[in-house]
Amino acid sequence: MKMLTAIIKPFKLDDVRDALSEIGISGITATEVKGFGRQKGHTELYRGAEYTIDFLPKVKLEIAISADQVDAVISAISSSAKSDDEGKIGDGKIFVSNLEEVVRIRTGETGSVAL
Amino acid sequence: MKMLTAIIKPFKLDDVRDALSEIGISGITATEVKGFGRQKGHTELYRGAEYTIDFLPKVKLEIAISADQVDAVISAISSSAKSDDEGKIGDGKIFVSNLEEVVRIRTGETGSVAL
Amino acid sequence: MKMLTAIIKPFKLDDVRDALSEIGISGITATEVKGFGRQKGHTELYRGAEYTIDFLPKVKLEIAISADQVDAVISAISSSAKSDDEGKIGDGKIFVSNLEEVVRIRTGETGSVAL
Amino acid sequence: MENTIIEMQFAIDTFYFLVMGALVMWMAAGFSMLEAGLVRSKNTAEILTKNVGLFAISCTMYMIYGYDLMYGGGIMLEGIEVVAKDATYAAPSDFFFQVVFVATAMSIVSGAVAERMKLFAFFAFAIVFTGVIYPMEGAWTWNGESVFGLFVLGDLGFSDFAGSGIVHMAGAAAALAGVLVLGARKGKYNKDGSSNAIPGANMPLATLGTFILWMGWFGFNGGSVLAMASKESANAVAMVFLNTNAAAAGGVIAALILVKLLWGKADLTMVLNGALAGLVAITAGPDTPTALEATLIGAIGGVLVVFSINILDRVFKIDDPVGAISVHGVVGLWGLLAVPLTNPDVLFSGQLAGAGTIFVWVFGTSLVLWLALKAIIGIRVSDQEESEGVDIVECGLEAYPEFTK
Amino acid sequence: MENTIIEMQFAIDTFYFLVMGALVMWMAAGFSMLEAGLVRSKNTAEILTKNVGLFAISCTMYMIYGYDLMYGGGIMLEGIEVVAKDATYAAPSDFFFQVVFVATAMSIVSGAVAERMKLFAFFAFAIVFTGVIYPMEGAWTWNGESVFGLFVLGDLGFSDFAGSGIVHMAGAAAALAGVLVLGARKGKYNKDGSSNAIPGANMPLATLGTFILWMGWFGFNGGSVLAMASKESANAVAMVFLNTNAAAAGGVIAALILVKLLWGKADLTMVLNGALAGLVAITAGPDTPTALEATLIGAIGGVLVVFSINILDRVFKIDDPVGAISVHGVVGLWGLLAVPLTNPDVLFSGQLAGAGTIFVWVFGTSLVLWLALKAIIGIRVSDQEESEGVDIVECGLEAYPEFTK
Amino acid sequence: MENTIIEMQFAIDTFYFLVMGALVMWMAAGFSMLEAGLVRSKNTAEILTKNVGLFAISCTMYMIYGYDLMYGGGIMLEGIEVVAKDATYAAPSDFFFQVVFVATAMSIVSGAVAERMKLFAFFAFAIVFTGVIYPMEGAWTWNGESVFGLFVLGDLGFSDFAGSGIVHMAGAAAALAGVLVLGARKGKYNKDGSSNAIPGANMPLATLGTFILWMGWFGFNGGSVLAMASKESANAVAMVFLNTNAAAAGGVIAALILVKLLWGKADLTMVLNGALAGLVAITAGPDTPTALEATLIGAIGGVLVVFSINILDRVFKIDDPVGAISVHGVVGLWGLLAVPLTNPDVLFSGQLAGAGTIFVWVFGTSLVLWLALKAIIGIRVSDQEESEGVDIVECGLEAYPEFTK
Ligand SMILES: Nc1ncnc2c1ncn2[C@@H]1O[C@H](COP(=O)(O)OP(=O)(O)O)[C@@H](O)[C@H]1O
Ligand SMILES: Nc1ncnc2c1ncn2[C@@H]1O[C@H](COP(=O)(O)OP(=O)(O)O)[C@@H](O)[C@H]1O
Ligand SMILES: Nc1ncnc2c1ncn2[C@@H]1O[C@H](COP(=O)(O)OP(=O)(O)O)[C@@H](O)[C@H]1O
Repeated sequence: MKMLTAIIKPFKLDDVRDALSEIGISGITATEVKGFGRQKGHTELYRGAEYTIDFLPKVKLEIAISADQVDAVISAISSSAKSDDEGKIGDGKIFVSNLEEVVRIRTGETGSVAL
Repeated sequence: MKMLTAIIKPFKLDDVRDALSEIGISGITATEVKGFGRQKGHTELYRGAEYTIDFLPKVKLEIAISADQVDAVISAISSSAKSDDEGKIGDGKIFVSNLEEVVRIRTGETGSVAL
Repeated sequence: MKMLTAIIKPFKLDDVRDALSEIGISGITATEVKGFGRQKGHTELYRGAEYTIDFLPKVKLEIAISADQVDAVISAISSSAKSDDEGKIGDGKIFVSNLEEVVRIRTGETGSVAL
Repeated sequence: MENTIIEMQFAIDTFYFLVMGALVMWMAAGFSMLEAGLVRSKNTAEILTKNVGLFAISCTMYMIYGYDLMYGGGIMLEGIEVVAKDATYAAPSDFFFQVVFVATAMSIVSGAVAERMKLFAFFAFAIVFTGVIYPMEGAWTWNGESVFGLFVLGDLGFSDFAGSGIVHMAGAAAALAGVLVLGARKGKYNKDGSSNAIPGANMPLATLGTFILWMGWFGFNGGSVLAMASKESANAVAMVFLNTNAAAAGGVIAALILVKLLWGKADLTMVLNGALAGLVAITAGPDTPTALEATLIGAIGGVLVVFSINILDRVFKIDDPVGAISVHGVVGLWGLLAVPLTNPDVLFSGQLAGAGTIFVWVFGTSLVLWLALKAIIGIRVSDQEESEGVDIVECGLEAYPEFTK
Repeated sequence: MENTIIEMQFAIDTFYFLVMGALVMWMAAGFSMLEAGLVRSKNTAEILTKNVGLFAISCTMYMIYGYDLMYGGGIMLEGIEVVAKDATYAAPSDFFFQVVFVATAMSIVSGAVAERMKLFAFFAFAIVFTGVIYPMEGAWTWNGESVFGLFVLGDLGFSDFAGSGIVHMAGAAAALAGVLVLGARKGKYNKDGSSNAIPGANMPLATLGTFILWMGWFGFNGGSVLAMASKESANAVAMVFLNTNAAAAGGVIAALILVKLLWGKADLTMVLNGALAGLVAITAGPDTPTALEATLIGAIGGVLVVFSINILDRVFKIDDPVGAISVHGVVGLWGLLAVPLTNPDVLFSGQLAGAGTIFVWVFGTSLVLWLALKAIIGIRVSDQEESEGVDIVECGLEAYPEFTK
Repeated sequence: MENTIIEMQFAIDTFYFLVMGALVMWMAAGFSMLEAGLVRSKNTAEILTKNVGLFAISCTMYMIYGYDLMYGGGIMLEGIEVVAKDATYAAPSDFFFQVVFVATAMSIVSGAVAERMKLFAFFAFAIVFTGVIYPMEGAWTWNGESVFGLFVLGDLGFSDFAGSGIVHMAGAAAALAGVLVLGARKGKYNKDGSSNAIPGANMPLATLGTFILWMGWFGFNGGSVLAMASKESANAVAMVFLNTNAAAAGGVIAALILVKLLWGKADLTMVLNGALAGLVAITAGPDTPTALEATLIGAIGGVLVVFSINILDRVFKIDDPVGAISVHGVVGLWGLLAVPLTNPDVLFSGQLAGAGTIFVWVFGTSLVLWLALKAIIGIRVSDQEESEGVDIVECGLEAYPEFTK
């Protein structure tokens, strides 16, 4: 099993969720995060003092899947999370790591069936 | 070492923390997250328009432990995070992944001793 | 590639970000979390009732890097996140785990070049 | 010309009554904000709805029936002119001023039963409380009617200037009955009987609510002089304003010092309760004390409220999320008992008789009503609804939908 | 001595006018809080800036030009004494009272165009609206001037006591024109035409705003009696206070029952709109109904607003984030039409003529103005700015910078 | 009958005084909300506690000693009737009106020292400031006493109608002394001397606070006419209301345009400061300007405040989290100096003498007092407490305990 972690723009959340639902993904955990990256932060003002906001609002999605779903999920996220056809800086990243075990608390089931 | 990530219902946090304390776990990092899963979201109203909330409030716990603690921790979480004896949909999941190294910032200690 | 997860004190965020920038790290995802650990929580009052806050505010940083950067990043975080020269309890931890793949959503690039 | 003068007196008194009434109406916002600040965010939308709704219900029920029951004038105010025919103010201004008092009494209840009661059960209670329970005891006190033909409170030396007992303790008595029938919030008490703190979500709102109440109280007490257009009444109103403010200040300072001594910290929630306690304490007699006496009466209120909240919470296991029973009930009683200290026309025995009458009537009828509601429609949400917060089940929306919970 | 009496009448009326004006000014805070509560947090700082700015612009433009256009008295109030020379109150108090009405009308617009309009385009609109568009129709109605020499509304049996039409429906007409030119918010409507709910971020603020407006409305309607210092006027003001409150209560109760029946939940946002609808409904004639009639007029307003918001949103696809067009426009019209029911001096035909005149004038000129602004400077932020929230692009800061979004 | 008339004048003036005083009391809520919005959430509960506490302390200290020092009448108001024996209003109403001014002056200090001062050190300062420092300069100015037997300010052509100098600049002078002794917040200035922005947590609260202050200011300035019951005074009060509002509007517009020109964005925090600056600027002489002049006086205040905040922050490294020293001090001085422009009875030299006297006295005594407090009990929390927020160490609770920080 794999754990995919995707960082996306907040207003893309609904689109990505729909895209994932379509390919049959039924579990997602979302977190509000702040991202620092190539996307330049914007300048804010406060009582006449300008300052730069480096950490921009992002949403992090964690999705546990079986290994054979990885490609499908990556492509679903990639296409639905892009700001436009070319993509914009800051559209985000997907991280893939190994997941050794899953347990469904309610039933005690483990492994893929618990996803 | 292993990293356990548990998604639980928010009002179970105190129970789970107590259960973990009892088996000697002394470090937890908790995050407020929103979960999408089998548990059906509820309908909300806003100025007469109904809409469905898919993402429900959950708490994510990250717990770094040594490999031999995994079973004990899983069973402590499982029993304390259940809504009732049979468990209810949405009670959550536990994910286990491998943890290669830990560093305690204060001392520079690494490995199990740093947990 | 590796994923480093650092738990630090919130008011150290700017220092750590600066230290990371200096060694050329250009991507960080930050989350506001609550930490439970050796650092004793404080007592709060509410309408005359005292109670203990166990979960203290922390910031979690997730930093995806190539394997050869691990030592440099750990030492940059370690030195910048310490409360003072000796360090204080609660200064935090760094967790290292393996990262199998990265995708940049905008371009579809994968691997180190996508970091 | 004499007529013009009389008309002007009439105009001044009416104007004064309306301004004071508008200030008391403003207290509805104060209770809303105070309570919305002291509950958890998952129960905030519901308590806001409850406060807006109870105000509307109070105004309507008192218009339909309550005012007639208390002062006469006919159902739906059809004969309202009769009530105030010799008054120095316009009849509608009297109703306007009186009606906001009913809503105040009702607001006291809403905080105590917060976070677990069914919204419409509460509204059902409000209909009866504002239409009958409050007007009955109001008739015995402010309208001087005999209590079921048994005795007349005024004759016993009872006096409650602006309602420490008639409004505040009455509200607290209804709240106490409700809390006893309803039980504590889930998670409030541990198996060993110890009590958990359940912090409110938003201290700026609670503070704003307190300031609104403080301001509105000038209308509450100041308007209760019932006249302005003479030197005597102007002096009285001015003294009432001064003393109302002084008592609130005394309550704050006493609570502040006490919590600092007891716990080493300036617990804001107790300081706010101190201000309200000072205000409740002076309400029964804001006209007779000197400024210093008013400060002390308020300060004793501030001390009482700190102990009362703790004792009710820990010893009696009465779960009152906002401390309403202590602030309005315990301190309301203190307010009544303090009157004879500065007002020689009032008797301790009379105050005790009045307090007893009000409490027995309001607590008794409320208890019956709560029990009836419990039997018929149920007054408490389910355990799961309580865990998830009453906002979603009762109002279908969240107070802060964007914030993570 | 007679002179002293006249001076005192003058003092009473002036004092009354100023207090009522201060209450209406307070409504600016009410609109700000209401709107700040009903938008998403990323658009909150901008709507606050907009509300503070529009109030300042209204006061300044009406001082420079609008008051003269509506009532005479000269540009920059240089001859203001002339206007009120026979009045029983100080001339500046009349201006002070009138100016806060202009700001109210303008506040109605700001909510409807929230979350997507350019801030300075809005301010440009405000300059013309408060300097010309509103004063023109104000002159035809409250100042009795003929409409372009064609007819005099008063002669047709038109009456709008405190401005259900002149202020509220006028604001809504300008808002409607703005929304039509501006279009819906991104993400409001799906491709299939269905509508999405976009919940506001902060219900306690919205509730506070509603209570502030409720309180301020006593000044709005109560002050519109324009006199206090006689028995007759004191009685009138008192009745207006009573009825204003009763109508708001009626609106709350009707909306509460209706949403409970329709959706099984007490949707707080609709309950708040019910209160405002009750207030708007009674504004055209708060002096003639009985308390019961006022409650019913308000209740019908409360019912109307629930349906109107849904129909505008879903059927007509008019995206009005705070429901201003329904609350102030649809219910404003109802308020006008309800007057003849209790006031025999007013004709339905006159009300329709007045409503038509106001609507055609305000909607027409506003439409032209919005279109002109769109052509010249643009009125809508870019898509990306809208996604990120207008706070950052327009104000350069965030309303809650510490909270995660 | 003549007696009745005199009584009615007395009633009108008293009523007016009380209403104005209630509005000024309301400013305490305004300062609380403004400051609570402009600090970080971890310091919010403390600033709320500070504001409630300082209000209570001001009321109590001024009652015990301050009023006597300023106007006579005896300790604890025991001879208060004497002070107002020839007045046209009730003696307690005079105290009530005066006391809320003291609290206003003290509120100004609390914002400037926010986020780092020990709560009880602040309260200790408040006791002396409200009991002695303010009453002394108040006696020299509004009570016409000679300054240590040296000169009488009134004789020099000094005039400060409602307290641009006596209240606002005095508060700012005490604040400045406090900030100098206390130092900047941790993290405010970098090693290279550059300054960091530290955004406040809650813009809706800050905006609400500004609107509350705006409303309360009608009482502040309007009440300072000190009489209402004649044509002349009614006209004066009306003009004061009009000009107070106009100046605030001018301050908003000037700040809005200026920040848009300077930074291209409508920085809400500066717009709010513009409103307050307009209000402070007009306070020294709201009775003599025309509406246009008042707008301009306010507008210049709005411009001054934008520059002043920047210069104090970046050039002088004075860390004032809410901008109180600029808003109340710099603009307060401007307000004093603007009086001779429209009031021929007032001399520039007199205004300078008055400003100098107030500043030297208040700044000097405050500096000594802050230094003494620093030496005796310490005035600053520890570094770690500051990092974690003063709420937990001082109040033991959090303002928004549920939100992630
Ligand atoms: N190396 C990294 N480690 C962790 N998170 C990263 C890393 N690089 C980027 N991110 C996250 O991804 C987001 C988008 O990255 P950014 O570099 O701005 O643009 P792009 O997605 O186009 O590469 C960042 O805001 C951050 O949250
Ligand atoms: N595949 C998954 N990946 C990530 N998180 C998941 C996944 N499945 C479930 N979750 C998380 O676990 C929570 C509970 O899951 P759910 O399917 O609702 O019920 P159950 O725990 O009974 O299986 C979800 O709200 C979500 O946060
Ligand atoms: N085993 C663990 N698993 C997950 N998070 C941990 C663990 N131990 C500590 N933490 C996190 O690190 C933070 C600091 O740890 P703590 O034990 O308080 O002090 P120290 O960093 O000095 O060891 C905690 O607040 C918690 O967020």
